[in-house]
Amino acid sequence: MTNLLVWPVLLSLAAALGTLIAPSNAARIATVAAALSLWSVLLLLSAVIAEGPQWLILGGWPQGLGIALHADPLSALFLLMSAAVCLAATIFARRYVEHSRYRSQFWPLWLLLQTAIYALLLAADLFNIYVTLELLGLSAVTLSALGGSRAAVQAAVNYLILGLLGSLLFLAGIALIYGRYASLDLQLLARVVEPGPSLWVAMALMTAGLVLKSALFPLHFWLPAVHANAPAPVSAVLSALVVKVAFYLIMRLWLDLFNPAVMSTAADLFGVFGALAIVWGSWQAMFTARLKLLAAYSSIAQLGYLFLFLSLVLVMPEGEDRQLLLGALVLFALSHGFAKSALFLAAGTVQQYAGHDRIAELRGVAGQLPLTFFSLGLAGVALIGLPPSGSFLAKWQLLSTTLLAGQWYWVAVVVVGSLMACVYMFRVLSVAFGEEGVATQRIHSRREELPTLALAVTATLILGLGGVWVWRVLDVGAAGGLG
Amino acid sequence: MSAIEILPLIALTLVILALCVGLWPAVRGPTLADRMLSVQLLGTAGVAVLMLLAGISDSEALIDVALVLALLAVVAVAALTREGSKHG
Amino acid sequence: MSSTPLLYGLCAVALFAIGLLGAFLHSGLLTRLLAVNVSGSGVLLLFVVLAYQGAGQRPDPVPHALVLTGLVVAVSATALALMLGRWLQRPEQEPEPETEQDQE
Amino acid sequence: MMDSWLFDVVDALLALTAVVLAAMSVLGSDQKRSIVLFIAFGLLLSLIWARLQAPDLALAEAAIGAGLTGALLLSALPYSTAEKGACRQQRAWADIAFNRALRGLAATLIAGVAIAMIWALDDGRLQSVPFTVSEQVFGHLPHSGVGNPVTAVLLNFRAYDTLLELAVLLCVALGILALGQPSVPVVAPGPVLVLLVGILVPLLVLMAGYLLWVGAHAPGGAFQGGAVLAAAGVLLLLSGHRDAWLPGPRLLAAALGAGLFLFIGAGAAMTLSGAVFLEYPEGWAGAIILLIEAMALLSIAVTLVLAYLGGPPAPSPSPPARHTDVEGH
Amino acid sequence: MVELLAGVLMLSGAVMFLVGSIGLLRLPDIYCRLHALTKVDNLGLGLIVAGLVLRHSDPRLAIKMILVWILLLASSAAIAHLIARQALRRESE
Repeated sequence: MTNLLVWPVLLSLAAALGTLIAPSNAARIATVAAALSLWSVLLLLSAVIAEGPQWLILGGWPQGLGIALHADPLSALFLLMSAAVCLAATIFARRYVEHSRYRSQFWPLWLLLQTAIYALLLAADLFNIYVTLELLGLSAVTLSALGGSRAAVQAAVNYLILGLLGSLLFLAGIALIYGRYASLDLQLLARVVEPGPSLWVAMALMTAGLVLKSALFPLHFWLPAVHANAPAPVSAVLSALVVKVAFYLIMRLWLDLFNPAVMSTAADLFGVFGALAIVWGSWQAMFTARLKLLAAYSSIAQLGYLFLFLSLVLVMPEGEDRQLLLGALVLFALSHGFAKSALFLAAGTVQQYAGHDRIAELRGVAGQLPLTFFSLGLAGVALIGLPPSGSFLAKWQLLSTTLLAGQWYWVAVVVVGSLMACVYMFRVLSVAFGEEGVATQRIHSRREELPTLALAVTATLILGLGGVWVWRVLDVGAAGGLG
Repeated sequence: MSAIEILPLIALTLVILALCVGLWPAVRGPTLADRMLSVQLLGTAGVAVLMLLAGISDSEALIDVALVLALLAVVAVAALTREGSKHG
Repeated sequence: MSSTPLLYGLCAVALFAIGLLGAFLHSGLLTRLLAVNVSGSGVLLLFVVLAYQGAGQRPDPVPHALVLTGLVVAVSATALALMLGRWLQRPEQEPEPETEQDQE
Repeated sequence: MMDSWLFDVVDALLALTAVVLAAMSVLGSDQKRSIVLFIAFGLLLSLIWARLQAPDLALAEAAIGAGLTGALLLSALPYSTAEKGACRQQRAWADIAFNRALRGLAATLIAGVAIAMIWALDDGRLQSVPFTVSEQVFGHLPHSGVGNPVTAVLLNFRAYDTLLELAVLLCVALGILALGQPSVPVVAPGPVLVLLVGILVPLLVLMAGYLLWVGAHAPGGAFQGGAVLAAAGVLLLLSGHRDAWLPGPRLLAAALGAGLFLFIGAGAAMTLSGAVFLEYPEGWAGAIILLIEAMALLSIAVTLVLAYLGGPPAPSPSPPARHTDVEGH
Repeated sequence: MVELLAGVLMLSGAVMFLVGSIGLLRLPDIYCRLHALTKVDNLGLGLIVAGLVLRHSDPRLAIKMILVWILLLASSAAIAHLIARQALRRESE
């Protein structure tokens, strides 16, 4: 029992209140809170590495009565990514929203979004997950509407309705589970669930709700408009974290709670739709006209990889191979989180600088924003999956696993997807590094490009070189899980 | 059970029946006033249902619910008349 | 054994399905919102039915608390959606609030 | 008498009417009718909660579902009439056919989901479950500081959910403050409405306080009280007060954050002495819960009034007297 | 005996409601309906409250129930006025 588990949530929530009361210092409060959250997550991670999974039952009540929080290596790694991305995006946002008319509401909402992300990753109680999902959804919707354009608000409305439907499906699943097992605590439930109509239907409903929220093809249709029209730091967090947190939940539930009822057909469905998402998302990204839309479509494709990974992990027997592939999955998710947020921040800088983000008209911009485009290139390396990025290691693991199993069709999908990613990334870079220059609109501050660079470097170099560490951390909890 | 004891229950059933019948104008209309009248009946009948339920199951809390319903039904109807007039 | 849970259980599932269907069939914000709310009421009713232990027995308080939370969440989400809907309905002539270009 | 067949008739009537109302409200195309039917549906639901022995919920639904949501939806009506025209576009034949097929598919799928849910519910409660939360709640109720089990769950056992729920409310309030524009009433209120409001508002405020206080040991609590208080605000708005007594931005922010602030403060205070977050000191739980609830009530009420208003309150509130003289025609 | 009287009061109250809602369907115009409805409703609820008060001798509950009735009397009169006003305005246009 350690209160360390609530710190990330509490810090963000308290900071949200602080920014509400003291709007003039909001940016500073938010930065400090994000840094402190990162620090507390690091402490938590080290506790997890040293002592194994951490538990806390709030209010000091017995298990099942109080709400449990839980951190194991899997959630701790996702927390670390979230905290790091949030810190970078917060620093970036300071300049970005400085003159926005919404800034006095932006900061509390921004911190509420972080609260929701941390709370969701720590939750170990089904209904608590529902509440955090709603907080996540509503804060994300409001923030994306702050883009302020008609397109942004329209997209936000669609996002809201679909998000509500997703949560409802999830809640209906909770009702079925509570009706049968009379508990909401994930650990207690994992001990008693057994295959049967209740579990199957609950599984289907909850997964459907989460799939809608994590924008798996063909339920991705709401995503591009939202991510492309939100303010850039918001897009970064939406793409890198919000969607992925929903994926994390699917993974968590299928690996732990639903484990006794997993059928290979269901798992294969994830794989098939994941593969379709890879191809379709990359295809759209290759031909879209705007940089932020490109990033959004690329997210759909990258989420496809995650589902492909998951489907393979699910059907594997327990053992070292499964652990290896699970590590690859996590590594891929982390690299994508860093790379995609870098890409969106870079797009935001470009948009502010050039006044638009139409790719065809960005000729020569790279010359004036070298640092941003360097970051963009690095992020591209990770998105394509070239060495030395973290996603290269992950894809490598994926390929070797599928090849050994003789599943050449997955190999084909991964190769084609990577080639398409090459095309869409180089399309941007080749235009931007072109000859003609555009008129400089304003003097640019290098400082606001630094968070972007930091994220891109993390995705490509740190995760690439330190990828082994991810596997090692995950091994700590290999025996653990929820059961 | 005695015939006397069942009288409140019969009353409850009748009020609910009245409530269901009284909903028809809300469905049919044609004017907003018809629909509002129907909602108004629903509010009053709802209060009656709550009171009878409170009496039958000896639950004081349901009288509080009736009180809140009596207070709040006004809000909906008042909003209806006000908003309806925006178009009228 | 009374048929109360059975009746309301069926009612709950029916409401859930009707709401889902409505949300799919409609394209207008207001009607979709109503549909989502109906669907949500169905799920909440399901919880209350699960809490019901029969006449004279005290019901399980946990689902009641969950439903209360769900109700408040539903009304807040509805409020947010209506506000955004009203935003979209505003006449265009007001200075386009804030595209990212003028955030410099 | 509790299991007379007449109760079955009552249940059947209530359940059937609820389904019919919902279907007509959701599947109809006349928006005004849909809203009225939805209000009726909310009223009916509150009766159903009462019938299912959930008076806490009946209270909340009577306040929120029957009163506030209806008013909220109605306040949105002016725009939705225009919306209808936008959807009616010329469509190609193939498009229509595709749409039909899609709709049929969706209807089948949803019917399948409904049947699957009934199949799953038919499973019933697992008999071998070694623990049920319900027993735990009643077992620990004496230590919770309150006598009403629902309040105990909401503000003590599962207080963290409620904390996050207040965050949800704050999030919505912030969205409304950022993007909303207050709606201005078009028609002036008549003298009867003004009189009614004059009587009802004090009663509603009283009722809110009563619900807050009674929530400790009987059905009631912050949410129900907050919704009732918000109804008072909505009535004020309806009768021409443009700000519903909402304070200026600074105080407004404070009121919105008050519930969360106290919650976090009370929850974290004891961690200094080694307790777990949200663990209340022995003997103080009742008082702390009441205090948190009072602040939460305020935050909830302010958020709901903001939602009805649709935007930040106008900076210079005009006295309602100005409106009454428009009334002549 | 008191029980029986209470039951009969409640029953007649319920019948009043039924009459009211049938009137809502059958009466020719909105003003008639309005008039009938409010009268019948209030009377019906009054009878039911009277029956309940007779059955439960607890004075606190009795006061509460009578309070609900008075409140409903006042608000339904006001609402009737609002609805009539709304209907009038609709007609005059």
